[in-house]
Amino acid sequence: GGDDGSGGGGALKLGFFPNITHATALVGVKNGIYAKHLGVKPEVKTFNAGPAAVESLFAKGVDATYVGPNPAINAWAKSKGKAIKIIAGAASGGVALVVRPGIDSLDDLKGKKIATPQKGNTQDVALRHHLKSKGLTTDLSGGGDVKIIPQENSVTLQTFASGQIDGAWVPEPFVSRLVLESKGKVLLDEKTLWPNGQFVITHLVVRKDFADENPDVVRKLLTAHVEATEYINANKTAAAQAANEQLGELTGKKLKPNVLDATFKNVTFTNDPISSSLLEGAKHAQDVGLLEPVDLTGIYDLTTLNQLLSSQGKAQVKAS
Amino acid sequence: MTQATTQAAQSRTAAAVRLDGVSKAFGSGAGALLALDKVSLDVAPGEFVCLLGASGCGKSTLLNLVSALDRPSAGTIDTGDARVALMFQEPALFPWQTVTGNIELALKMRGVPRSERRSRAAELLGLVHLEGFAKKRPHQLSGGMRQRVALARALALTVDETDSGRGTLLLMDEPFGALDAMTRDLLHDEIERIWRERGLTVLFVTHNVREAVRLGDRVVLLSSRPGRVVEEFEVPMPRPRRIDSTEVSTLAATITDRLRAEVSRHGS
Amino acid sequence: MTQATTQAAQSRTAAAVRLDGVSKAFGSGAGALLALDKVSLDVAPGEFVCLLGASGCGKSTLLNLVSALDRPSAGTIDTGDARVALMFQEPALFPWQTVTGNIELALKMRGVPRSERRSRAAELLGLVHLEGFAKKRPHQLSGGMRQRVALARALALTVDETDSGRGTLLLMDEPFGALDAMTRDLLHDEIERIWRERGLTVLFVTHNVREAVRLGDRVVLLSSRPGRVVEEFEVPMPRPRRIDSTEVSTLAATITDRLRAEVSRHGS
Amino acid sequence: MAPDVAKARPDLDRQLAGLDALELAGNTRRDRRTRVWSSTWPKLGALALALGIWQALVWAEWKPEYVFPGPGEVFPKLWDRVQDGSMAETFATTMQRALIGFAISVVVGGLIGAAVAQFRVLRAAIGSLITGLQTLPSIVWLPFAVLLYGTTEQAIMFVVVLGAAPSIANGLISGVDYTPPILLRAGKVMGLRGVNYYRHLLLPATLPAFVTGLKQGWAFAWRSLMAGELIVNFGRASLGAQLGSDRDVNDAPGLIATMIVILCIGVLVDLAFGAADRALRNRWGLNTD
Amino acid sequence: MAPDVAKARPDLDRQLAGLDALELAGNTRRDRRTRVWSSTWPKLGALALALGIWQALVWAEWKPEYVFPGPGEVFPKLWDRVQDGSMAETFATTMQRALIGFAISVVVGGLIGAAVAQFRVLRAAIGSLITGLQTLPSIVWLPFAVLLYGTTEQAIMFVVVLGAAPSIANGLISGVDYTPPILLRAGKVMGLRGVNYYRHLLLPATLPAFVTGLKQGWAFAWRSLMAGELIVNFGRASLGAQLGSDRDVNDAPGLIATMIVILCIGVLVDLAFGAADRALRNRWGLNTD
Ligand SMILES: Nc1ncnc2c1ncn2[C@@H]1O[C@H](COP(=O)(O)OP(=O)(O)OP(=O)(O)O)[C@@H](O)[C@H]1O
Ligand SMILES: Nc1ncnc2c1ncn2[C@@H]1O[C@H](COP(=O)(O)OP(=O)(O)OP(=O)(O)O)[C@@H](O)[C@H]1O
Ligand SMILES: [Mg+2]
Ligand SMILES: [Mg+2]
Repeated sequence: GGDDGSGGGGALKLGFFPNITHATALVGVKNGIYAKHLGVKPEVKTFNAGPAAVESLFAKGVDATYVGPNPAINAWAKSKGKAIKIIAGAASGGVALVVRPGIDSLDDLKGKKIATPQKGNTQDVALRHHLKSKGLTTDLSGGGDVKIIPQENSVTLQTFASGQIDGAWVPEPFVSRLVLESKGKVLLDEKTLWPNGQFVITHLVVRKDFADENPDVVRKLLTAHVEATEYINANKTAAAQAANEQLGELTGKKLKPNVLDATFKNVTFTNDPISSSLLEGAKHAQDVGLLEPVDLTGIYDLTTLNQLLSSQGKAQVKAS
Repeated sequence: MTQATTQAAQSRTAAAVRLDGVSKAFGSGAGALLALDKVSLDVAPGEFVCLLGASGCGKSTLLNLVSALDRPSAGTIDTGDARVALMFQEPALFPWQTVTGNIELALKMRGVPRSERRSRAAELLGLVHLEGFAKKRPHQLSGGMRQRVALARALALTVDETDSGRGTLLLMDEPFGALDAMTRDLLHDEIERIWRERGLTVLFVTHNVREAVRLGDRVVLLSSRPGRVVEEFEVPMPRPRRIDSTEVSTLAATITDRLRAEVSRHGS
Repeated sequence: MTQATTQAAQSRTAAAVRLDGVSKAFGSGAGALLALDKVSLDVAPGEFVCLLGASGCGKSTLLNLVSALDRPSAGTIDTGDARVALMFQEPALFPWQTVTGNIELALKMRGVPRSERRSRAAELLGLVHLEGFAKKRPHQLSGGMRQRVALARALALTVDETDSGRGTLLLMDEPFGALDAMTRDLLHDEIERIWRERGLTVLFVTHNVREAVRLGDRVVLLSSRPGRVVEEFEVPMPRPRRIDSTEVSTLAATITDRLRAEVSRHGS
Repeated sequence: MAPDVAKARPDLDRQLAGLDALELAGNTRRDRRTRVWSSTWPKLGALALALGIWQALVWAEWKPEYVFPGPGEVFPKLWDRVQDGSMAETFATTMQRALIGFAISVVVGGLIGAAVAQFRVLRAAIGSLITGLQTLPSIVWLPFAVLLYGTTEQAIMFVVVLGAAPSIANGLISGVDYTPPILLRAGKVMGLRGVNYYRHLLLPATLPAFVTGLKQGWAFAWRSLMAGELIVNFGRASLGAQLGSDRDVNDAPGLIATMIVILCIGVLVDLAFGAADRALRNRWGLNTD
Repeated sequence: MAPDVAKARPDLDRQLAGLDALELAGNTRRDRRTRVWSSTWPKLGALALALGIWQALVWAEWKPEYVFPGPGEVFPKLWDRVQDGSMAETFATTMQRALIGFAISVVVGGLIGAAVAQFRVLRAAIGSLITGLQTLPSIVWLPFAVLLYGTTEQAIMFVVVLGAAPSIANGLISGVDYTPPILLRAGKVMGLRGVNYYRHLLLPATLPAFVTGLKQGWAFAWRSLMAGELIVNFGRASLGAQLGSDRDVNDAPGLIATMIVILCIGVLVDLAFGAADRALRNRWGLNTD
């Protein structure tokens, strides 16, 4: 079983989540952008969480995948830099702290229960770090001033609706859904915590050995990626529709128009991996004791992307 | 026990068991098998009746019907308010219990207080010559020994410590089939003694005609498939009888001839 | 079948079964039970030997040892290259098979081709007077009928279609215990016929002394727990014998007396 | 002898005819109809009761409707999916996987069970490992499955077999352990060995326990399959994937609709096993009614 | 009669002493030691073999080390966790939940099983539903559990009981179904009814099948617990949560270390059930060796 992943001729195996923060992939697949540049349709695999995507990447089940910053850091750390490279950014923003009405400031959070998607993930770290910087204590087993409860986002929707939690630090589309469906309100948009309001939420990761053996495939993938990003930014409404169509195909359920609009408004699509936010985030994680020290030098390989961008006369991105 | 005897004597007017036109068919349609055909039989309280018949003629079926384990296809069976103690053709011991445990359970069900059970069970085991095997499990016994434990258990069920005053009906299905002649002769005496002491009504299935004559007040002959009552023999000899006495032999010979005729008529 | 007889005759010089100082103990330590104690016994090829002994004296244990189902605690058992057919004390029929299925399986194991099995099984069923019950399952039979099926199965195992020329040893554990006298008498004749025709060596356990004398070339008496060979009786009468003949009765009476002494000496 | 039986038949028939007149009249046909009915109405009753409670809870507004939708929302959803053909597709994919996976499990579990039951060394060595493996949840196996097979059909099969085979093996082992020794001895005396031994003795003797094992194995297989499809999701629409996406998008009516489908399949399969079981017990004479 | 036995004993002892000299010499003690050894060495052998294959695969660089780490990485990791006390904590939490959940399952499953086995209407109504429920993966139940209980211990218990109780009930039911009718008849004749019927007949008669059911129930309970802990993860460190977080950070050595712990618990529990089973079979005389 399994496939060795080499063999340049075969289709690229591309992973992503059926999720608006992965709209680049959704639109790219829907509109045939990848197929156009790769010459064949990519073999698409969807995941519902980063770890599964990384697992599959490790097992050569996919060659490249869109994931969040945290799984990328883990993949890098666990393979001691041998398994992956980040080759482009995809999306920024779209994370917020949503609370129930009546909670108007961070101080009101004392004694309240706040959900995050998963212990030690980007949002979990961000919440813990932010609370810590505001002098509120938390601990890893749900104690302290603010009780942090890691649970799946779909569970969060339920528990928020039935009043078992008081708020959640979550990514889109859950921010919009909590707001629109359960009358939550945004207490804090994570954007406001970052320089320029930019921080990475999705980027494109490729298997290192695949990239080494198939540089041209990676180049074609990146070409498609850049085009998709450009298309989204140029045609917001059409892109949102296309992404939603693809979601419908993959999950059997489209987002409601108002959720879709809100989500698209909150997320920025960019080729820039916003490396500073990744590195800063890792530092935060170490601060709150959720990550062992790790050297991230070399996690980015943006040369191909930058070549492409400059050949198209666009601004280059940098890996700091 | 004297009380039970009086009790039994009092109600001797009515039958302890009354079968009226009892039929039993197994299965239905083409595969049906008529095991018993319009059997009518009265057993008086305190009577000892032996059932004889060829293999497969419906003797066990009859006992199952009387003990209400099966329901007849037609006809009625009346056992009044009597308690029933049945000894199956197989030992049917509980494999998860020791020998004494099997017997003690029966005693418990007849209201014997816990403190007495152990000694009463030992007594019964002595009666069937199985002292020293109380702690064994059924699978550690020989075939004949298992049968004797089953006998002891059935006898335990004839005990009545609840003083209900209800009579007891003891049904036995070839209880001595797997025993040697000597052990069997000894057990004949014991069974007769217990029957008399406790005022039991006994329905006793056997293949041994001498045994039937040795024990019974009356011997009932069943025909082969389907079982019907073909003849009844009163046994007039006084008790205790000896199984190798001439009277027993003579009557046994008569019955055997009758039985032989019956069997050959049906081809078995 | 003539061939088998010749075969048996040829090897009559050596014993078909030779037990030499065979002991069997069950369990160990305080709970141990010595079932057989230094039993030595030779059975000649083609001989019909009956084993007598009180209930629990170790007869079934002996058959299990001879058929290699158990191993002796001490001593040796030699059955040469003979095939063994054993009829257990219980019927031990396969409940998932029909009556004919049980017998056909035995025939199959003895190399009878598929096409003949059905008719051979029907023949055997006829022999035990169970025509018409081929399609029933064991639980639909009476106790005696089950025993007869088990007998038919054991007889099926004495068939040898593979022409191996190996003798067959037929071990029977109280095969007629659950049968009425008439059926039993008929089956005695059949067993004797088959034994003779097929040149079988038979070891036959029974509680019925007359039966032993009716059938055996020799009657071996075992003592009670632990089993030991206490006496052997040659049966000189010519065959066929009648079970109610005076000669049979006389010898049976002698043996019974001897057995009675043995049983009373051991208290059961 | 056959003529004998034939001769006896009319006689018996006549006797039975008499009995029929007494009380067995028309029994067989009516019997069957009554039996079907008497096994159906309790099911219908239970169903009606469950639906009633469900609807009552919804009317009582026990939980907000978008977390706990009523039958009125769920069944139209289910009907939609049936109508647009998506149900047929997911059903087909999943059942195909389930059947193949279960078939493999039966073979693998059967062989392992037979080997472990036969060889004492094997039993001592890996007997307990079999149940041990079973206690590892599918989610743990998946990374390995993915490692071995990538995100492919085989990965799912791997998880399904790992879930189901141990139950099947255990069923067989406990069947062998609880076969009455006298039957094993009878087999030995008859000279049953090798294939004959399995075919004519061990398999039929252990069938009841084996069927119970199969039933449990099916439950494990089905659960593992759902988990596998939920996690290793690569494009093909399937019940597990449907479940996952219903859950991810918090489509409560959809989720319940999918659950109902899964439950129905579970119940139907159990009914099939139940029928097999009843047939077995009838043959063995274990039916006490 | 008792004196009789005492009298007979020395005689028997003497006879046995003779036999002892023949071949039973010192049998009992040596027997036990040999038995323990003969059930231990195959396990050790299997273990050594597994470790050997594992290490060989790692040395052969079958897969990159970060996906398939060797014993040399996994065991130190395990040891670290034992050392820093985190293992003890996760173990304690999980075992506590498992035992409570299993205990509840035994009671619930036992009662349901007894009721369904006894009452024909119930069996017709919900017999198949029991297995049906079992085929719904824990992951489906969790939303409901959360709905009912929030993210609490009870939610986890709910899932565990839903997983395990059906197996236990099914075990009991099949035990009742396969009890030899003659024993049931014997019980009837003895007048066993009510509590006595259960205590002296049905329970012991069904014990073998019940133990098998318990074993399967345990496997389900344990799997459901892992899934529950993995998903309803609220702070308390537990094996399931550990599994989840190992997986979340793609920590292969940690994952395998946790798997080994889970597997060991599974094996140990099975050994316990195995011992119970063997004791049972000894009593029933089903041990053929
Ligand atoms: N459960 C059953 N199903 C079908 N037929 C049965 C069943 N039980 C008994 N029979 C049939 O009923 C008839 C009578 O059986 P029964 O056991 O009463 O005979 P019996 O007189 O006790 O014989 P035996 O002396 O051999 O024990 C037999 O022909 C048997 O085949
Ligand atoms: N598996 C066993 N475990 C312990 N003891 C046993 C076992 N099998 C037989 N015995 C004992 O061995 C002795 C002889 O038993 P066996 O079955 O050989 O007697 P038998 O001569 O066939 O008696 P019966 O005529 O009653 O069938 C008995 O005392 C019995 O308790
Ligand atoms: Mg009978
Ligand atoms: Mg015996």
